[in-house]
Amino acid sequence: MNPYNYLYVSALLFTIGAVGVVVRRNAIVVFMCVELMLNAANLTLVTFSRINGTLDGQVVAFFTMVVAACEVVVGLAIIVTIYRSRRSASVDDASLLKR
Amino acid sequence: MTTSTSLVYLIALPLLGATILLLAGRRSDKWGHLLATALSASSFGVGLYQLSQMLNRPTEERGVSQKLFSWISVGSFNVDAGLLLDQLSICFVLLITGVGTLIHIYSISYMSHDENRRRFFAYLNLFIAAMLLLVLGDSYLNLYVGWEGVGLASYLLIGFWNQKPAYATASKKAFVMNRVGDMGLSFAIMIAFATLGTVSFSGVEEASHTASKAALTAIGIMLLVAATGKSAQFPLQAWLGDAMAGPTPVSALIHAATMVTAGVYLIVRSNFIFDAAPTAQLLVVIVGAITLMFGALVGTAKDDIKKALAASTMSQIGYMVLGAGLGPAGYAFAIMHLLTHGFFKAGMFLGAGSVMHGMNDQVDMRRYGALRKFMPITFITFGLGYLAIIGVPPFAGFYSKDAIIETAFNAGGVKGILLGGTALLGAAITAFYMTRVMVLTFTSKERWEDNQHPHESPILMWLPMAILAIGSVTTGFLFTRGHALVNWLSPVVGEHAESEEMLLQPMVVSGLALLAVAIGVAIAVMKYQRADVETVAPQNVSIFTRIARKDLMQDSFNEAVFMRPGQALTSLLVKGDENVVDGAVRGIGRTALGAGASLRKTQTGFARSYAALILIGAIALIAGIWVVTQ
Amino acid sequence: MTFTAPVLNYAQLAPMLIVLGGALIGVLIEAFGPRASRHASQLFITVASLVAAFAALVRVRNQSSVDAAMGSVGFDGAGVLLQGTILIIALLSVFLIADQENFTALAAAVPGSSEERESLQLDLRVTEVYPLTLFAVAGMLLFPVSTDLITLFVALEMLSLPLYLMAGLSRRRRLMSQESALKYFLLGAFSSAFLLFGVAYLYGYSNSVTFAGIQASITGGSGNDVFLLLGIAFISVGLLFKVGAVPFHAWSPDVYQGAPTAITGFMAAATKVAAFGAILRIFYVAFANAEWQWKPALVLIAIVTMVFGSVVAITQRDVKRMLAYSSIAHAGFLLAGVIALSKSGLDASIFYLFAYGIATVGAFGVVTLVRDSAGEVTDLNRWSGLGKRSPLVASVFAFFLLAFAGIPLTSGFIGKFSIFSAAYETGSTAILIAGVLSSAIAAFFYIRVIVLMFFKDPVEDGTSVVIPSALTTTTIAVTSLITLILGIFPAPLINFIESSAFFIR
Amino acid sequence: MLTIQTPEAVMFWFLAPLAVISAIGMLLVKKAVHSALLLAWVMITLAIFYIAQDALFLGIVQIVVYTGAVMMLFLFILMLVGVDASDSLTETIRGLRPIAITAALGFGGLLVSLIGRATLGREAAGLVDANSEGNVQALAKLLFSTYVWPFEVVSALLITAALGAMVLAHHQRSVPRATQREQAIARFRGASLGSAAGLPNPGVFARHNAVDVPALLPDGSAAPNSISATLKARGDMLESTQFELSEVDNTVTEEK
Amino acid sequence: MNALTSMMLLPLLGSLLVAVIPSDQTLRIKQAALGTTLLVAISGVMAWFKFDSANTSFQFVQIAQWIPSFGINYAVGVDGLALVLILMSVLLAPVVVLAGWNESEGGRWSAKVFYILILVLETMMIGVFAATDVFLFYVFFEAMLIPVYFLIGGYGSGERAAAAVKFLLYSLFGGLLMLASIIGLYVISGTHGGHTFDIGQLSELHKFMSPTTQNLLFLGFFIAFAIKAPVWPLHTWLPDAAAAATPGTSVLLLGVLDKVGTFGMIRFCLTLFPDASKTFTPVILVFAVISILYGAFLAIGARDIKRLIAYTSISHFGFITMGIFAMTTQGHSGATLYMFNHGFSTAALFLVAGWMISRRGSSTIADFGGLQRVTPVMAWSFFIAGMSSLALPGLSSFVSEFLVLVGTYTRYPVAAVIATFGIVLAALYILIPVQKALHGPTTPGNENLPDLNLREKIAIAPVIAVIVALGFYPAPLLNVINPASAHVLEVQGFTDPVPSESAGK
Repeated sequence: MNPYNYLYVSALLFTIGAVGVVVRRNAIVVFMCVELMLNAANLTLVTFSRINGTLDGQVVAFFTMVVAACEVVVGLAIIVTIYRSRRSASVDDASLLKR
Repeated sequence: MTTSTSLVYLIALPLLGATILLLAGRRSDKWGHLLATALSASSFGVGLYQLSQMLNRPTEERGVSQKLFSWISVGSFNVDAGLLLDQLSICFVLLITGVGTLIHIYSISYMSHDENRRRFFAYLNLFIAAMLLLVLGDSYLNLYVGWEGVGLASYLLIGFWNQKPAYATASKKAFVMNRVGDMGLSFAIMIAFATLGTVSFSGVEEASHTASKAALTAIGIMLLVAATGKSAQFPLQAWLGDAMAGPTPVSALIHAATMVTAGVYLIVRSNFIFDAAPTAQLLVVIVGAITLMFGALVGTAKDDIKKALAASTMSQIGYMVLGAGLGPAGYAFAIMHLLTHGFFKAGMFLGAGSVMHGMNDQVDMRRYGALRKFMPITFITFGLGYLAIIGVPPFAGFYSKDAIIETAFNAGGVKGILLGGTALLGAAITAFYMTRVMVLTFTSKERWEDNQHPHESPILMWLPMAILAIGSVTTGFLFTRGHALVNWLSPVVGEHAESEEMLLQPMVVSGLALLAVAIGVAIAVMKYQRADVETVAPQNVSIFTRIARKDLMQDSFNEAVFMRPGQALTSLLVKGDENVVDGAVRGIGRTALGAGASLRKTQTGFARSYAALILIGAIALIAGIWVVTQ
Repeated sequence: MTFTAPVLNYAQLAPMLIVLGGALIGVLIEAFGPRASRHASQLFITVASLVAAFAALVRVRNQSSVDAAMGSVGFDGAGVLLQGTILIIALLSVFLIADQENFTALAAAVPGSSEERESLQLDLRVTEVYPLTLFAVAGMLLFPVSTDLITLFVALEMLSLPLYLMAGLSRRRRLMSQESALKYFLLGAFSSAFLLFGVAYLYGYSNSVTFAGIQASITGGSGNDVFLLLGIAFISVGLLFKVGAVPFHAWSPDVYQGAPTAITGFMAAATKVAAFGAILRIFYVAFANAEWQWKPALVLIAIVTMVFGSVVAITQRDVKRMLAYSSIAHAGFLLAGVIALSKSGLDASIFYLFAYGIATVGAFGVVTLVRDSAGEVTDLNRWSGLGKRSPLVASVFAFFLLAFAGIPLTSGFIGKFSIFSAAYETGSTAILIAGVLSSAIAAFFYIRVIVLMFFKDPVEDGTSVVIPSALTTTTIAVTSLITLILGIFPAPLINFIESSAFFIR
Repeated sequence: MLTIQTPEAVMFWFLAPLAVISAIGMLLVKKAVHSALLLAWVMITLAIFYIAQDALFLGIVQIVVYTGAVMMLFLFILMLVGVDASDSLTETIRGLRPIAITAALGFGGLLVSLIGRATLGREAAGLVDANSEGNVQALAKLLFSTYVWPFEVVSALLITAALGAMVLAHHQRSVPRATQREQAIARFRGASLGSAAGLPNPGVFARHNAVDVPALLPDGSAAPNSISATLKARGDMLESTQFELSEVDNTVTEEK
Repeated sequence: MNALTSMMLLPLLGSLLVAVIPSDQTLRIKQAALGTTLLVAISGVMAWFKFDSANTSFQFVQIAQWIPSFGINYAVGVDGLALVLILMSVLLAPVVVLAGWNESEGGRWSAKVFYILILVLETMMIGVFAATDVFLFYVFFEAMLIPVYFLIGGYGSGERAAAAVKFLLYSLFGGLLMLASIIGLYVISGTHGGHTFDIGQLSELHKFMSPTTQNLLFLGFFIAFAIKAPVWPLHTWLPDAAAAATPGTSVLLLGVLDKVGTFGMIRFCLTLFPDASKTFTPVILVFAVISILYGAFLAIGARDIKRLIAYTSISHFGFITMGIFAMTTQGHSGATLYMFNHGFSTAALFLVAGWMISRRGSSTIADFGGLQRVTPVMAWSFFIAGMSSLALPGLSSFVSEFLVLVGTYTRYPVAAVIATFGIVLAALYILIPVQKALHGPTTPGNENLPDLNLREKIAIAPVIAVIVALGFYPAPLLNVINPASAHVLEVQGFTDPVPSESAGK
């Protein structure tokens, strides 16, 4: 088996995540889709790390996890704030700003 | 060529008068007319002085020039402000200043009741200056300055009583039609510069010996166009009748004696061009012939005394142009007719002015009649002029007109017969309509309105008339003694070659002319002296009369061919500018706004569609990669 | 197993460390400081750390090294200039931020609730914005000097997270403000996922995460370019998102409008400098040799961005949205500097960034002054007749607009000239023409605002120009002065940039 | 030289489709909680992949930090905003659904096709050498030497996150908390002594014991302040008159 | 100090002086403005006398580094062409101030602002003609739009705001195209001997350009100038602007600003791109001829007196453009002289029209009637100005118009012939308003209009004096212009066509 297969999986997961951001309305699910994209990127990194025989990719993936964790904190805080103001977590409802 | 330092005074004096009077304004009301008359007279004096100087010199040194300063000098285009006084111009100088001064004198009295008399005199002085510049300029461009200057003065004087809208329109019409002619002069100068490299008379003359016929023909035709504008020749004749809106002295001076003859001057001055360009010359005679008939026909139908005289002027200038178009044989006769015409026509106009003065400014001849008794001096002076114009010997017109008719017959071949016949027929019609004027005004029954109390004019008015009448009696005789004028002018216009083969003997021509005159006079006398004349022009007249009354439809023609389409074009362009040109610009603005408004809709406010946009962007990028890595 | 201790050049890292230190002190003040004096002390700490960071930067301005932090940070002339620009802009923005009228009293309180009313009455303040600002500044300082992809990614997040938060802290129209925070955050996270994906591919392609390593692989690599191009493409998505290039721009109008104006100004100016700094470095250092692959796409994006920003701005009715679209258009102009890929392109970009950043802060500073009883008035219709109400403020704003439009005798003109000539110099005729045309379109809406302010009569609807605080005055005065001086005597700055701007490889 | 052993291949072909299907499922299920659980499953799968690819440390961290902590945080918040809330999957933005499907196919297709086309020009190396001292040790070495600066900087990121969460979530007290003494005084100084002994619970003395039904006071009148303020704000309070006792015997009978 | 620099500084100092006078002392402000412009006029005349007309190189040269890294200098100097136009500008300025003594009072802002704008504009007017550095020229070219914009929009009448915007957008659009060309030049200069904007060095550059490049760069410049000079069909801003602006502003706008367009055609289009100029000459001549006739027809159809004058100017600018592209010494000198003369005759027309309008309260020609009897001096002034406009021999415009026609005829007879029809139309468009407004019966509403007062007489007298004097004696100007235009053509490699039939050749 070729390690590239992991890359295909990762590409598919990334695609699914990206499309999820577009199709789902619940802000939390949207955000989860972003997490899926980050994870897909991480899988690519780990796979390349294996292909290249260096650990830098894993380091990047590690940083990604840390950064993602921070992002989750901030993001969820924002989502909760919005939810408290609007009693809704739908990203479509937040569309006062337009045109 | 002899140089002189005093030529400029000829122009400067009247110009000074005009400047002082216009700048001083109402302050000069009291003495303005006197100053203007004095300056005009002194200019005449300078002219006489120049004449005497000229006579003292041998024939070939009679021309005098004065270079004032370099006027325009760009590259090879060098035009000096220079003056040239030769045998041709001195005739004009004396005519302009002499007749001009007389008319100044006449106007002192004629305009005495007008509160703007000072302004009138300023304009008169301005005219004299411009006209002198026209005839004294030593190049076509200098001539052009005077040419337009007289146009301006004419405009101002025709519109002197511009509070009447019709008069204001008449002045505008005169100016604009003159400009059409001026355009011809512009073209002529441009062609001359482009082909001959110079615009001075002497330079063009020198170059004309070697230049191609085509170039000279082009210049000649353009000069003819210029002449038709200024001299009211066909087809630019329409303004002259309306120009009678000006005060009568103006009509006498500008629209009879001097300005309108500028075209003849131009053609004669450019003799070297026309002599070398037969086509242009042929056109000149055709224009002259048409105009002389045109004016004559119009003259028969006019009831307004001034308009009748104006039509006559047009016709007489037609004679001159015809003469000038006949080449060296005719130049001198054209000038001679010009000079004699200057006397008798000016005298007649002043006479008409005198009649109007006495008849409470009535101009309709159908309201005159039997004035002979009340205005004897006017009658006599007018009558002498009348005899001169119809060509009764020994009055001046006989000599000059007869010479032209004779030369026309001698032009050779069919051309000669046609031209001579036309001139002869013109003479008959002239006799008819001039007799009609004479009869309606002075000899027929009274047809006055109640408030008219005819009386003779004061001396300041009749004196100039008398002097001019003397001129119209004697000049013809004087000019032809020993071919005086012909010989005088020959250094400028070329030797007058007696044609070897004459179609008709001079005596025969004179006889025919006299016969024609007699027929014309007889018809007019029968028609107007014997019969009662209605005080209102009858309407049930033939179509020809109606057309003649309408100046042979000249205005209708201009209106239909130039004015209406011009107005339509103007309003079309105005709308087009608003909607098409500016509309296009605004359209671009609107397009940008529209694009902004529609692109703005991509900003839906939904975060998900923004994400979709980013995704699409990314897809586009990797699609590009997909393509380039194929 | 051997371990060599890392060596950090603290002098060169000092500006960032000082700012981070200031931020940490700020956090401590939040935790322990007395509430009454928090605002003053926070402001003091913030300003002091920014000034100190600038001083530290000046001290090392002539140094350059690839090894400032074990290959993660490249310290060079361009970096110094960009960091200096960011610090100056940050300092000027902090003066605007210090006007707490902009911020909510209590972010946790539900809009319209009694808790919000109480907190307003008590005059509570979200003094956390100061440390947040400093964190963002630290991220921005790091962003353009990052020389490896990890640091780049971390710096990106570091500058973004505080901005996400601060966007939601507006005092008025809080629903909009929170919405802008949500949008900014979601889309920002989305785009940084792309960036990370790009990092992954670049790592795969080059077996290195440093710019130098990538550059070496491009010249010496033996495989095909697919992973490289995927990497460049996805990284570009992340970076272009930050600068607001079309089609990754959609967040910016909404966020600019919703965020507190002072933050918008800071974000618009400083983020643009930082992000363009990073773009310049990565494209000039890492991707330069793959020029022929990425240039056409970037040219297209630049043109579309210029034209789109200008065209859409015409129809805007809100001053902040209009400035947002204007900043999109300017992003297009700035991309011309990236495309130029030359020394003069770099110089021009840096000058443009400085000039544009300064003018932007000033313009948003003016926007904060126009208010009614319910807070800032950003509806352009209500700005009509501003020239009558307050000629000075209107004139200053008009001056900034003219600078944006690139009228001579303003900094914007010199910037526009230098950046377009740099682009044309390297053969981008299309950029030049598109730039000129979109500048013409852009002039349309800048002038529209000027017309509105000066040639329309004021509407009596309570809109007024408040007397600015001393700090706001300072910002507006300094920014307009710099904009003018750079328009008339740009030579010193240009010379300085020219002599010192370079990217160490 | 990297060779992939059959067990790994088997594992891959078993787990990878599952992961992809779960991910797709994440988009298709209505309830957010289900999405979260499916995502957790994908993450666990990835953790297994990491471990299979010699990234032991990351695999563990993935499970412990990502799946364990981060996903739990998600679930927490989901609970907070209403765990029952389910998304309607009908698309409300016109034209977005086809765009999304096209995008999915286009993006995925292009990406897969491009990866298929990609070559690196070098053999896959495997991590045997790099991990020779142990994966964790090798990572640590990199992290604390080469990548020490980003590592340090990430700390700032963490502080930012904490600070941010605090800014948005922390309710600053607008008035100092009343001491017990102050509370007692306030209670007794109040308008009625009814609340002196604390507020009644909802449903007390009523014929209904739901939380949204006000309590009845001893005199039979309703006590709206027995309902939670949140419910009141939502308007979820039931009218209590229907539960009032129509006949209340107010006469006090003395029991002797 | 350098004559030109000091001439440019004087109005700037004057504007500072005006700025410090309190706003309510209107009279002081006006006096200061008048004094300044008079001083500038005097120094202009002094420069005129110091100028050595035999020397075809630039004189009063001053060069100082401005932005050395772009090769931009503050470089000023004049040849005959520029000197004539500067002289015209500085002579017109005091006339405008004096004539429009009360113009500032109907404005949106105070008189102070009005005169500051006027004085700043004067500086730029001098600068734009004096600049020998293309960049410096561009700076003045664009920057001078701003004061004019505010002068129209702030002090005009009617649709002033819209007209001002139209003016500005049109001009900015052209300016941006020119900027593109300037950038092109700059870049090309960089590859051939180093970046420079010096007009002398740039004029050598065309040798290195491909025809396409040269054509495109030429078009950039030409379109900008064609908008400025209004050449059909880029003229539609002018009537609106002229109708909305105050008479004084219109004088500066049509008399001076628009000349920048025709000046630029000679100074830049011809000098920098001789080959492209030749290529485009036929097209440009067609546009010029259309302008002549089109402007005249629209003038005939105009109902508003200010629009009428504007349209006549379009016609006149057609003549100027035609003269320039005739490529003969007569055409060039004529065109240059035409610029000067048009400045004065249009000034006279606009100023008198302005007085008529302010007295009558209407700018519709039909509202006037019989003014010659009521206000003879005013009517005469208008009449003389009109006569000059229709190029009556003896007045200044004749010389120039005729030179243009003659010069064009020698090379392009067809264009000249068609253009000559313009002189008939000119008679119509001048005499129609003269007849309607000055002649005819005095219509109601005009009976009691006051004639010109002493101030107005003093203002108009020198203008009319110049018109008359130059008509009779244009040599002082031609002597200065001729060497300059001969030099331009010589550089171009043009020699005047030899008369085709000249004797002895």
